[in-house]
Amino acid sequence: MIVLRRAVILLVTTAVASLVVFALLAVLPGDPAQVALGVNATPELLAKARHEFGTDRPLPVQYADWLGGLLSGDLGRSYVTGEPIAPRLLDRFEVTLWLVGTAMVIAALVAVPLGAFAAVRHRRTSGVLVSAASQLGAAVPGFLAGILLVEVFAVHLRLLPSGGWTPPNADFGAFLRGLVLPALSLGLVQAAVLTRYVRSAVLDVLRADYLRTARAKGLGPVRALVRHGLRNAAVPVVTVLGLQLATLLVGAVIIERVFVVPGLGSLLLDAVGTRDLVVVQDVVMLLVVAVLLVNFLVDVLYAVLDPKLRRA
Amino acid sequence: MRSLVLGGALVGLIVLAALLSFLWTPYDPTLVDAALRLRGVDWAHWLGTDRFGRDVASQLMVGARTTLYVGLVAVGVAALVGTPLGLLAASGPRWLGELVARVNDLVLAFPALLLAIMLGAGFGASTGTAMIAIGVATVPSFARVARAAAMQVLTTEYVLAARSAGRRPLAISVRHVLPNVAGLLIVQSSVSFGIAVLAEAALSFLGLGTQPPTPSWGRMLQESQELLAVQPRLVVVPGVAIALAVLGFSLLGDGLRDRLDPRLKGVGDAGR
Amino acid sequence: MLAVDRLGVRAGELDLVTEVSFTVSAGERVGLIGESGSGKSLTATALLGLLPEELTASGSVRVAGVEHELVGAPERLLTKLRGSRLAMVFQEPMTALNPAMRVIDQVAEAREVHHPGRDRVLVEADALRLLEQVRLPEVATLARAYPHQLSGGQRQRVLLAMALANDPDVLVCDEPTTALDVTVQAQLLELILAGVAERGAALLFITHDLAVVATVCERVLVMYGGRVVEAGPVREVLTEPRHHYTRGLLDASDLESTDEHGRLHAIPGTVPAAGEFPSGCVFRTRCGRADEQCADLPPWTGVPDHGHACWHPVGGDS
Amino acid sequence: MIVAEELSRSYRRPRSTPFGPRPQVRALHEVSFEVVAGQRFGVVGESGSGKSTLVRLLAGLDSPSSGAVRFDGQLVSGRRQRDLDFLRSRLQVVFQDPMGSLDPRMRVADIIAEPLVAQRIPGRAERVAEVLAAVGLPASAADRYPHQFSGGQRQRICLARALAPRPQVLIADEPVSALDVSVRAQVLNLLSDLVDRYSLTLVFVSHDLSVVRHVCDTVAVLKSGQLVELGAVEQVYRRPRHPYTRQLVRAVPTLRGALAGITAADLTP
Amino acid sequence: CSAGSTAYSSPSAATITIGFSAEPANLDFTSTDGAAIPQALLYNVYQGLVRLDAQGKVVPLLAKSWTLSEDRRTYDFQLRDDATFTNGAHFTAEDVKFSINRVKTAWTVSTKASMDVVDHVDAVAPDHARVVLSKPSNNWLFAMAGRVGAMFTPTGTADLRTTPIGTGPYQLDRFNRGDSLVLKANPRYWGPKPTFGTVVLKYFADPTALNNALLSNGIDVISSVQTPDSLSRFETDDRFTVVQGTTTGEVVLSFNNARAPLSDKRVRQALTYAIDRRALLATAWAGKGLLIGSMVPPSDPWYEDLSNRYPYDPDRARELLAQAGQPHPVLRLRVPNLPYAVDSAQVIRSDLAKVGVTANIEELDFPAVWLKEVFSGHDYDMSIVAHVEPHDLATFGNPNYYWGYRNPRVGALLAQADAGTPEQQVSGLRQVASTISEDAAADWLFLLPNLVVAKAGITGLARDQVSDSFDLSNLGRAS
Ligand SMILES: Nc1ncnc2c1ncn2[C@@H]1O[C@H](COP(=O)(O)OP(=O)(O)OP(=O)(O)O)[C@@H](O)[C@H]1O
Ligand SMILES: Nc1ncnc2c1ncn2[C@@H]1O[C@H](COP(=O)(O)OP(=O)(O)OP(=O)(O)O)[C@@H](O)[C@H]1O
Ligand SMILES: [Mg+2]
Ligand SMILES: [Mg+2]
Repeated sequence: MIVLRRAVILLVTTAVASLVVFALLAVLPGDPAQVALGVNATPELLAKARHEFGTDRPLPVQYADWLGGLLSGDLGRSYVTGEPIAPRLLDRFEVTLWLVGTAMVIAALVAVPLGAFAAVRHRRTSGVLVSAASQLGAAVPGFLAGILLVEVFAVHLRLLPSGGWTPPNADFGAFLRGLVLPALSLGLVQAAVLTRYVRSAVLDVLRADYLRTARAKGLGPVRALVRHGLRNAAVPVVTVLGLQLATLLVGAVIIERVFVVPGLGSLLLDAVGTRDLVVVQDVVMLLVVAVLLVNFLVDVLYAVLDPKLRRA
Repeated sequence: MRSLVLGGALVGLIVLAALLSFLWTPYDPTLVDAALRLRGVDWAHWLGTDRFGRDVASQLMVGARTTLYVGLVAVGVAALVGTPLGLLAASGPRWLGELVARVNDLVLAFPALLLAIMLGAGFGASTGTAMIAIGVATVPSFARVARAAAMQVLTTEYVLAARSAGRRPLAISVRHVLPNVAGLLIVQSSVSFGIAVLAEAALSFLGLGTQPPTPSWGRMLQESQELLAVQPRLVVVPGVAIALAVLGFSLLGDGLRDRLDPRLKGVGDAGR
Repeated sequence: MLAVDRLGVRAGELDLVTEVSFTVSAGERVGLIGESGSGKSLTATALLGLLPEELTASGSVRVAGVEHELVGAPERLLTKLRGSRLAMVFQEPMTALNPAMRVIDQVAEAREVHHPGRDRVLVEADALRLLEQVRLPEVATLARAYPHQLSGGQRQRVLLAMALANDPDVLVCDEPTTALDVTVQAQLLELILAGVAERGAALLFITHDLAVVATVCERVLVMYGGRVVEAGPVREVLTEPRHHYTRGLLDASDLESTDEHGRLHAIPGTVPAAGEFPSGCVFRTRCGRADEQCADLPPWTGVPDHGHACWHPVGGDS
Repeated sequence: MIVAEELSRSYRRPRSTPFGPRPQVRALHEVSFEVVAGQRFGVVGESGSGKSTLVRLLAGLDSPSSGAVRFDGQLVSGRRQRDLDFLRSRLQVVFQDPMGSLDPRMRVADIIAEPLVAQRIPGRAERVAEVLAAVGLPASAADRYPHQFSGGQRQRICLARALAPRPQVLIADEPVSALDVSVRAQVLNLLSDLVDRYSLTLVFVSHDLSVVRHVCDTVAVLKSGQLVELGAVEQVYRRPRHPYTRQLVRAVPTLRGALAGITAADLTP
Repeated sequence: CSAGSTAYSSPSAATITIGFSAEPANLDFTSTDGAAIPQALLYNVYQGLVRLDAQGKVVPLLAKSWTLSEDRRTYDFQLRDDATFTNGAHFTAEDVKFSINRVKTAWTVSTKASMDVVDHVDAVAPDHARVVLSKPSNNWLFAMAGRVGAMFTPTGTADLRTTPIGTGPYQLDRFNRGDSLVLKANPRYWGPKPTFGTVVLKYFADPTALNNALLSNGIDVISSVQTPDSLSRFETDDRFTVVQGTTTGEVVLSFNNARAPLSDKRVRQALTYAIDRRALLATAWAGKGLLIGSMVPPSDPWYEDLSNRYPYDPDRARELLAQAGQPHPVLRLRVPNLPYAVDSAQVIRSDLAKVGVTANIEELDFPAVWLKEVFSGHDYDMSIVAHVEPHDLATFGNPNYYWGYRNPRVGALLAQADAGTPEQQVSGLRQVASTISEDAAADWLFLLPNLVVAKAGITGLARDQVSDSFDLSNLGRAS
């Protein structure tokens, strides 16, 4: 029932989102035909192009056409390339997923131990230093981190490429090398943010009665924290992770640009620039669905982590 | 406490710089002078000049204005829209709560950046469009925090007591719920403020924010990005300013949270 | 079995518990009573070395058969002793159990910690047996439940099962029944008593309910303002209290005796906040009998386990 | 004065299985009784037996699933909040948790004045001073915040607030359960005094039969939402008829009993 | 997955990677505007009958030679007989006929207009094509050297957006959208084999990323440095060679001649006096580039240095404004959101402020909004755009063009120049250039420089960029 309800909510939200997206794009000034044809496009040519694109039809028809396509799995054709959008969208999405996924893994790998450390040592200098560093790290704009990383590791040390993307199946080594810097720029800033949440979650857990119970059983402080604390601390942390993941899916644009990564964000930016409206609509829908899915996953994870939320 | 002081000092410094810039800046921050371009740090130009020969220190001061302005308006609007929405969702009928939650989901899922791009493409990128995009994106976090906190307050016995005293729902919202969620909302504001500063910088970096010649820290970064190797100062100065502003707001938020935590407050002056 | 000498707990400059001394021998049941804020829980947690990190303990706590002094003992030693020789049941059944772990696993863990490497099946069987011992109803299903699926009384039983898991020599119960209904409380008290009797354990039972302490314990310590103000056999202390605080508590808890206006006897005033107790006799600000002499710290009269600290004891000087 | 007619209230719990029905909890089931003016009516029962639910229904803070509540012949149940003004001024409630029922961000004076403000009763300042004095709090208390008081003092503030609009009926939901024995005595004394002085009708809810016995003249015993016994308090206490009541009476440890040799085993059935 | 590339795979001797800033939207320049497609494909994949040489002169390509009739209307082209399309089709006069006619029928971009003058095409013999114009036109032959002159085969136009089929030295290997375009040598190519078997054209939306790619060894050549301030990094590093030349890109401060107050010549002149173009060039383009003063780059034979027609003279500017009765005009400077335009706009705003003119900068989303508002809608006072197309001087003869410039004399001169002999063309266009300069029809801020940076040892890079193409065929590596 809950799954069903969720699915219905997901569907309705997506439908509303599609309408919102379409409406917003409809009022976006700029004519795709004119952009495609460029300067000195004659009225006849423009009309021809509009007809070809289908942008001369009434908006409801266009919307119905697009939505109908979506429902039958047809994402339409790009105005600019004339090609079907779906394969390209998936390619770009894959790139973004790699990037964001790696960044989140980096963030979690850095933040969980550091945050726990800062919480356990919150009265000692080392703990205070870690939390101060995380405060500072969270304040650095991601793109600045990206620019600096490129300057150091690519331009000066020439250890890693300054940008570009190689698909993993083409050359895995090159893929990894290309992934390091953008994933780090995204991941480190997120790690700093996450560290603060992990710290406060672990601090809460450290004060919890059940941790004292665990200690009273004869568990050492570290063992008690690991066996009883972390799982409970995970609930608020998962919320933040979910939010971060959602934000990054959408927000990796700048990093994609700094590192010339052909992800979803740069596709979106280009498509808006060229008024490739169907592509824009599809990208946004994909993002909306992805974000809603992430939320859904977070809910599922909650239930896994917190038996109180498991209603079975 | 320490974070309150440190955060307050940082934010205060920025506010001061912004206020002072209305009255005085070392130079006109928009005055282009080819003869002065890319001057290093000296007595005349404390932070040197940029590609256009404009005084960096003056730009920094006026840029603080933009930063604060965007933050204030975006967060202010988000708080003004999000808070009543959250309160309504908490105290109103169930379907309303559900609706607000779903709309929240939607706004969260809708790329704020896209909104900025579209607004920029549609109405011309400006501080205003950046502000709206950031503000809209910030509404859900306020609505959510307000709703969760209000739901908690509404289950307390003092709300029950107020009802039995004869208070109407609206009066309860205003007299009991709002004051008791205000602390959290203030913290939320300061956190959002930091996020807004970063967002404005990012949008300006993409050319979707503040328009020239108005200085903005993000724009300063963007305009001098290519000079990182040649004149790192031009990147470092606005970069550090942004980081300090965000840090300041987040410290202030932490400090306020501690300050407004009744548990911490209670210990100090209990029993008198 | 347990010997506590001049135990103190400080928060920075503030004395929260001062010079608490008592002993509990094997099989003995000692109660610790006092109003809220008198320092009972701090004393108990200090025994196990589980004070929050901002507090520091001083003085001496010794357990029979352990060379080392427990106050300031290395964490490793304490870890070894906790759960095996010293066990504790906490007040709040709602929060004292890990919400994300099945009940049986939490009980099993208590055994596993001190019997590492035992067969998982055996450990679970032990845990089930323990849960049966504390008479958890429908053990077969409830053992696999999560804490939130249990009632308060059931949770408290689980906590007791965990505390009894390794047949501790010393069991400390910090208000284990305060949050429970009277009927459930009665059952739980019986279980605790049965548990310690079976194991010959020393019991330190903390409560603010005089009736409960009278039901459970043989000896009692009365605490106020972080100090033990009176100690002795239950019957004696609760029938012929020497300290005016004990007297006040007794009168106030008796709902059947009233004064001439049909009013209950109440101790005037309220318990001061930590650090605001007066110097000298801690009770003198609320004591009808207080005079200038009470500004000096009253000496302990009697033996450590039986005596009082009052300049003007009830029923004249001893 | 107050009449409960076959009061029932059930709550819906969230579903436990994905497609199953939403289970209903019968918090109160067909409870009927009458409280006459001047009576001290006690309600006892274990945790979850429906005591607080009953209080909310009597005070018109919640609507019954079925049945009715009448106050002085007027229907309380099923009315809209704004039509309950007649009740608000004449019936007041004191809640269990003395901290939780005080808004931490309001000054004591504002807290006490709240019913006066809500019901537009004039002469606030004087009335606040009056009731503060009546519950034995200094006038200076008015400017302070709840967290600056001890538990017993907070319960006095709650009492002051309840008394402010000069009610005829006072409902107290476990007013001393959260307090120490010593403070409990103070508050119970005060409550008795006030009931006498203002000739209040008292509905007193508690899980502790001995407290009810001390305060009330009539007692109703609730178990799992049902009224299992109703009668004069002494009679119920001494000769409980329902097995549950018997169990309840028996399980209460008493000092006298303990000293007389009653052990823990004797308390349990 | 196909979004990806060979980027950064170890550069082999037979491969060269060149960084560009603008990515083609697709590969069909017959239906999609923009410089990126011909830049990649013209002369490399597609070839025309003629081409522009390094000096901008029209020289033979698929045509071995040609003759022009007395009345300057009939061109007879002798075609190569050894050229083949990459789909195997042989290049013949039929293809010439097909291609030129196709411009009229199938092309949708504006440049197709340059074929309007063609009356008809005859395939006289497989190696002989005749083109008859409806009136004499010098511009036509010039246009034939550009994208409209590209030769297609009827069997090779099925999917121009993804599958270009031409006769050039290279053919498409892969197009990794968002990343790169990979060309490989055409095995059937009629001409000399290019040095590099594979050319990767890699696209960087961000100019700094483009620089970094070369600095970090990710690419071999930067086709055009967009951040001239960073050029010093390459100039001082002997790992790199820097080529500096000219382009056909005039950065123009356009005036809306059709609307007050800029319809007043004095106001336009005043603005032109008020702007310190030397300083502007120094600020906006690090001093690289050339001050030109009119719409003609030095690679055109009719080039004259007119940059001193309106020297920087703020006093004169104020005077003129006063004379025009517009001492403090407020103008909308609506510029595309492109770095050069925004940078220049800031300098101009500052310069104009000094003479009492308020210029309010508005950044418009480029191309969509700029095209709609400024270019088509003529809703602006001033704008800044680089006009990169060759021979775009002619736009001043079009009164409907967005400058709103109407001068019948200019129209007449342009027509005569088109129809006349080469000498007449040169003198006619010189007059046009000086007339519009005199009229201050716009303010020609500067000519974009051609700034190419390559790894040391890479040869064959054109100094001046004279055509739409980035010619890959001459690239080599010094051994
Ligand atoms: N971590 C701490 N820091 C400072 N003061 C503390 C701390 N913990 C407890 N106290 C103070 O020490 C005093 C004794 O606390 P304790 O918890 O031992 O009381 P208690 O007798 O157990 O009361 P209760 O019956 O309410 O549990 C109280 O006044 C309390 O405020
Ligand atoms: N809002 C609610 N939603 C669902 N169930 C509820 C709600 N309020 C009370 N209940 C359930 O109704 C039953 C009676 O609750 P009520 O609070 O009236 O009991 P009580 O006798 O006051 O208990 P306590 O002594 O713990 O306060 C309990 O099982 C409780 O879980
Ligand atoms: Mg305690
Ligand atoms: Mg209740």
